[in-house]
Amino acid sequence: RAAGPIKTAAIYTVPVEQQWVSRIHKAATIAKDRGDIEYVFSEKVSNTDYERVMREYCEAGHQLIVGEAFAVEDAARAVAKDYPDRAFLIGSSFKPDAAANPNFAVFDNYIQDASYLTGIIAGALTKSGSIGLVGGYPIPEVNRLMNAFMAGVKESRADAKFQVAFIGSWFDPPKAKETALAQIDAGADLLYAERFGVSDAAKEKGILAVGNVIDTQADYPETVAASALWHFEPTLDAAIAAVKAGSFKADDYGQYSFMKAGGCSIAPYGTFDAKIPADVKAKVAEKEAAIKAGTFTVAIDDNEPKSS
Amino acid sequence: MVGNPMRLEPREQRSLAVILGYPLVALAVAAAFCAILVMFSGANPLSVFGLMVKGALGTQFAFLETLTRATPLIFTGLAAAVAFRAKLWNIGGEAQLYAGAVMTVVFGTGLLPLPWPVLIPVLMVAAMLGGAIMLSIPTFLKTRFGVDEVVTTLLINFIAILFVSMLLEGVLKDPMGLGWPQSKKVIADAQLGKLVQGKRLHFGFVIALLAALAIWVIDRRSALGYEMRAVGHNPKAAAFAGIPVNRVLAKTALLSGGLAGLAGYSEVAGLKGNLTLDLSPGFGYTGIVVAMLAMLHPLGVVAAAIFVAAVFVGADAMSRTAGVPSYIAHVMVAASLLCMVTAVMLTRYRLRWR
Amino acid sequence: MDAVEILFTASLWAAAIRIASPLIFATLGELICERAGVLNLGIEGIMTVGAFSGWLTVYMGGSLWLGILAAAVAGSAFGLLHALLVVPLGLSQHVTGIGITLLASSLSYYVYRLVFPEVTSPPKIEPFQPWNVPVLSDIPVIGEALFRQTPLTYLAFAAVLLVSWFLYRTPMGLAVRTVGENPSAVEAQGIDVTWVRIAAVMAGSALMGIGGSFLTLSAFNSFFFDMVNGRGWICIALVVFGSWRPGKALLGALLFGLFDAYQLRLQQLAGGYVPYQVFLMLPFVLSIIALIVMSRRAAYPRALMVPYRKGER
Amino acid sequence: MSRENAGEAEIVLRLAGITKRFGPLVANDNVSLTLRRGEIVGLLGENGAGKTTLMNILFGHYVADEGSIEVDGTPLPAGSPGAALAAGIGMVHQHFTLADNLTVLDNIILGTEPLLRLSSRRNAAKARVRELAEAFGLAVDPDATVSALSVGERQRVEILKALYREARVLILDEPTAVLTPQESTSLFETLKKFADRGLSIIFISHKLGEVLAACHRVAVLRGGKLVAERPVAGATRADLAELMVGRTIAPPKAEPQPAGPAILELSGIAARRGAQKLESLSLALHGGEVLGIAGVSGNGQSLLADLISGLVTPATGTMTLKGKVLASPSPRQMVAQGVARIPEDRHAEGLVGDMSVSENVVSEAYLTPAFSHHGFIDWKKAREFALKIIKDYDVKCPGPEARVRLLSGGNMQKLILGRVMANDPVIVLANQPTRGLDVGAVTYVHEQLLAARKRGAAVLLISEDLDELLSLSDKVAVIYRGQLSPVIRRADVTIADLGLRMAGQGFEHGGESHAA
Ligand SMILES: Nc1ncnc2c1ncn2[C@@H]1O[C@H](COP(=O)(O)OP(=O)(O)OP(=O)(O)O)[C@@H](O)[C@H]1O
Ligand SMILES: Nc1ncnc2c1ncn2[C@@H]1O[C@H](COP(=O)(O)OP(=O)(O)OP(=O)(O)O)[C@@H](O)[C@H]1O
Ligand SMILES: [Mg+2]
Ligand SMILES: [Mg+2]
Repeated sequence: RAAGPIKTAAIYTVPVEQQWVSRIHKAATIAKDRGDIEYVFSEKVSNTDYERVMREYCEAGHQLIVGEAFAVEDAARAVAKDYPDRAFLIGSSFKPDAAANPNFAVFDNYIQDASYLTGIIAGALTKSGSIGLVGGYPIPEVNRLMNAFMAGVKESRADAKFQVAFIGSWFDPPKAKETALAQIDAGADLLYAERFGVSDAAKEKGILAVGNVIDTQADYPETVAASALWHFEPTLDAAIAAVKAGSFKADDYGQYSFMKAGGCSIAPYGTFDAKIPADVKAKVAEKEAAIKAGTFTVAIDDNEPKSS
Repeated sequence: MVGNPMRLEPREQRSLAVILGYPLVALAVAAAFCAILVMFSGANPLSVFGLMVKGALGTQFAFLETLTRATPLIFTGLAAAVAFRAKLWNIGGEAQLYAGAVMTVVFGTGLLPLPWPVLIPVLMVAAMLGGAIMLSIPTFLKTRFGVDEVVTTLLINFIAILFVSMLLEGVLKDPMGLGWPQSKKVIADAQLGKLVQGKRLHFGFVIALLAALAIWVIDRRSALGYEMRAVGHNPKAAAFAGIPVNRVLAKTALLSGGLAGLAGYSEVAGLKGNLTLDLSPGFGYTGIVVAMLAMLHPLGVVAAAIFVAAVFVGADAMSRTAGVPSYIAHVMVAASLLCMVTAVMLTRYRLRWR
Repeated sequence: MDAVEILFTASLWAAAIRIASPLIFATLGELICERAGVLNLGIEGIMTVGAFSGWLTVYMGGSLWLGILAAAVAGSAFGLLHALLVVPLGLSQHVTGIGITLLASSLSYYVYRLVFPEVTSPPKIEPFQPWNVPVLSDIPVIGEALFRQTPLTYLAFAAVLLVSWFLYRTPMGLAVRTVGENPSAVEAQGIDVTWVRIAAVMAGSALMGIGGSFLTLSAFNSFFFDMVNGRGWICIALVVFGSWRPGKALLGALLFGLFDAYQLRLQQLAGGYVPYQVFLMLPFVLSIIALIVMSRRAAYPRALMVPYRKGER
Repeated sequence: MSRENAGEAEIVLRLAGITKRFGPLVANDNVSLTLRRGEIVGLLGENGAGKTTLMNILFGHYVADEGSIEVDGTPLPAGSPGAALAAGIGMVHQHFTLADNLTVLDNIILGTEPLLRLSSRRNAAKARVRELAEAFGLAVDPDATVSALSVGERQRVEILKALYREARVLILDEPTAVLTPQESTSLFETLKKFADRGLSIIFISHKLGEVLAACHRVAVLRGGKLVAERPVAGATRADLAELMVGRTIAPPKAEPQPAGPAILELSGIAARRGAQKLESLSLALHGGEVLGIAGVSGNGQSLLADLISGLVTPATGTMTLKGKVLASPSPRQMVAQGVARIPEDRHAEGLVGDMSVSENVVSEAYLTPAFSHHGFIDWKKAREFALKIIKDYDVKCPGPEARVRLLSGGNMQKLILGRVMANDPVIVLANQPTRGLDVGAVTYVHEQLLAARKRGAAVLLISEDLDELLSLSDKVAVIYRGQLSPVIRRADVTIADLGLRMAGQGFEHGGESHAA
């Protein structure tokens, strides 16, 4: 029912460089360039201000509100209730509630499939069998991927040991780097780079790293062996189509992040194409096919991972 | 060596023109500064001022949002004002706020199944106690060992937030929160009602106003207020006159920490419902600024808090309407703050050149 | 490896020194300001501005050393603002400092976003690389810990010597020390209190700027929001810990770096049974304990935070 | 240079038509003054007459609203201490301008070298400081930290600062207010040496005896105006006092009266605080009697005063007040028991400068039913009380709301007197009660102490001013290194004997006096 580009506003609690948000921002920018949406955003909005900003955008006439309601779930749903003719596509760990909020759909970065595959590669590439993981905070969005990654590692290296550390900040690359260096000291020869800074430590010490959410191999051609990528485009495009069709409802868009929906993928091997053994690549391809075919499911485990 | 060509002279009397004029000039200077910045982003700098006023006060929604954001600042501003009166340099409002919030969720999420007329006062006292204990530690270290409280309160802010993080991933974690580091919601009886149906402004604002009034009375009329001022101005003379300096500092800490703790209570019970790690975007620090802007006057704190909140809310809304990076809001807050404290000073002193 | 063995690894000490380096610069900067009687709570923002301007200069094609210079200049510009407000105008040092922190950091973010409106991953520069001091870097353990650092770390150590020399050996240093003890004594000797304080705050803030730039030019290679992450506040504590002396402040910074490097390693050992927050708290808790231990001997600059208005008693 | 021909020496300094206003107040009103080579001029005036202001203008701390200054015939730029120093003017301020945590040498060489030099020439400077100290008898260790020095030594450092810069005009603002008699004597010897070598000196003091002894000429300020200038020769104290105040002042006399019962008894007291200590000290204060404690400062007087003020609890020994033993005395308790306490330092301990007169007068009594109910203070009553004190004690101030900081020293002291005398105290503890006060104010304080004595109160007077001590006391004791001499009746005291005792003769450890 909407003619022309959909007025879309996104509200992020972190700057758009942050990995997670950068994927949403990228998808939105693409949709904007395509002419599907008009796109504005506010970044680094504190949770205290989140509801106000949502309402300001609604008042300003935006039809599609994209955001993340992780710590402001109730408030976000309350806003949706007050603006029943707008579409809300909100990052959330909870499920949609069609009865209460028919216009409130949720998504999340369910890219455990890809993480699992990178784990398989990591397990094959580690020599010491000791792998370091550095995260910001142990929240479900982080834990889920770490756990899938660790499960993948076990697939190819059953005796692997993990060192898990959280630095208590999203934005302290020097600290993430120091933490990674400490893990290398303790024997890690492969790092799972949830934060910026980890790959730098790996590069400096000449060991390997596995990326997460975004692809940074171009910056670390000798270091980043594989990455699990999140693609927000399927999620956003589905929402745009629904809004255009006037059929937007309280769906769970989380499925659009799954591998079979094209919401995640393992990054091209690039510089590591030759370095990863063929049998490993074959195994990854096989699992990938199984995941896409629905014959294999990667478990979703949101619990805080522990060192072993 | 060149001499300093500028002198300040106290004004004997202050005309209304001076009292109103300087702050207005200050605001204009801050707005002009931000207009220049806005120009670089390609937006129309002249629209800035109007958009800001509209964003902060222009609609009922905007005005109520401003008051909502001012509420915690009144508490933390009062906390700083009370402490600074006694020259207890409490920079730890942030930690005390979180301590109050922790107490609120410890007792308010079902542990005490009391009806609201009982539960709310109990939670307020608990929150005050939390904040008070938080400030009592550095105060004790100051009076007992002479450890500088600026530094300890500052450091405790970090410890407190990490401690809260630990609680939120441990005992206080909401089992229904799907793993997110957040507490359970406080029960309905613990929640503060909204002042306006469907808006965010809550009864915490009224409590804040009452608190300001109470502090004003304490400051002006009570023996404790007198003691705190005397200790702040000259602890040696106070001790000589028989005022128990350390005990007064301890009481000051209880009061100041308690007020900051109330900020935590009011944010949880009035606004957020539960405790998360980002409950406060620096309310503790901003409270210091609010207090100084108010020249430590309890009623002035209310005005200063609303002013600071209005600048932020207005500038933030302006950034969206004008399409400039939202960081301009904090720039505007900082610029108007610095201009405003200068203006307030100039209403009391005259600049003389020679 | 157990908790004790870690203490004897060269990499622990190397990390401690790395972590300490930005703190050394900024602590020295705060120390100079406080020695002149001015508390500079703007430190957190000034470090941010230093981190940003230094990095931006290099990103725009400047050399790394030009980046350092830019960080110093930007830092001292905000120092000048702070000084103008608190010295001749005598405004509250707390408020102005917090205001400066807010202004400097939000202005950095604003400019960053103006310059990089459309980035999805942070732009990078080529940062300082470790420079192995010939011969010395080959000494076992010590060589690896001390002499395989980036040039900025060596500069940090040199800065300690320079600041000590400045404070204790030069006439201007004497004026700075005196102005923080008793401004009337400075005025009575024919030196203008205002200028000495302004100069000291500018110089100190330049060092803070350099400290910030360490984060983007040496410790890392891109600029992040909030990346200073409380380091400035820690420096305020380190100044007190160091009893306002450069040598002891260096010791404090190294100790803090050691705590931090050590807790990072302990975190790996504890195997997730102890909450990670406990380790993150460790440096702060130990700082407070150290302050209690040191408290008896601390000799404050007597005129710290006391505004000086000529002709007023 | 001798007194007689000083009048013909060339003019070194000329102040012409100096006027300085602080708001409505005219602190200096068209003051003109000249100073010749080798001359010592005494500048006299009541508290607040404008002496310090005039000197601050001369030295460049303040800028005069009108008038000009010439040194050796060259105009001196206004408002620049640097220029004043360069022109050869040195100033020893009323409140010392030393940095306590730095060394003597640091304090002296500050500002004497170009600021941007890479290294300071400390060794040469140290040698020269030693040389100067030797030449003028100003012994002090250049490497000592100022905080470790006695008041007299600090004074020497201040003078050395001026000499190091080769000052030719030296201003001393109340240099003897805090000095012991011995230190004052040695200061005057030094000043004489200066004058003989051609330095010119302006000397400000409220102690008229000193002025008569040390100066060639006096200039008198009253209400900011220069009201008299005359040679000292032939003048008496009474003459000078009358010039200052504009009326004759009769020193109060103590009427003989019988001593009452003992009110406060200390027995076997030992206490310690920092470097100060008291050892097995016993004394009794009787009603209707003034007991004077003499002694070189730093021998335990302040500790004794703090003990009776309730600030210090004795380690051993007992304090018995009105027959009851005090277990752990506190200031509040002492006040409640009727002890009136006049502190040594009115600025630091006596009053809260930034609070109003009303607030200050109730600082000891704000919790009593007279001023408060249920933890709230009745400010109306406090104000009435303040007004009463202002009236009864003739305190010159704008009103009960005025900040105490704005009062002159004499008026501060009157305010304290009013506060502590309000409830007919049984004991009056007066610790250096007239330090820095002008003659009029000194007389007033003395009258009040004697009035208390007459009412039957016991007065403990601690003073370094032997004239004051001997004119007021009924009995005298000397304190030395924490020990108290036997109490002697005033009639049996000789000045010489007192001096010897103050130097330690007759005490257990004997030997030299130590002015710590
Ligand atoms: N900075 C100032 N601001 C306002 N008024 C001042 C200031 N300094 C001095 N005055 C006023 O000038 C008058 C003269 O003060 P001054 O210090 O010169 O007196 P004085 O003669 O030195 O007194 P004393 O004998 O007590 O030292 C005072 O009564 C006071 O009211
Ligand atoms: N900031 C000020 N504003 C107004 N008047 C002042 C100020 N500072 C000092 N004065 C005035 O200057 C005069 C001298 O001050 P000062 O402190 O020297 O007092 P004083 O009479 O010398 O007392 P004391 O002998 O105890 O030092 C006082 O009369 C006081 O009123
Ligand atoms: Mg004077
Ligand atoms: Mg005086």
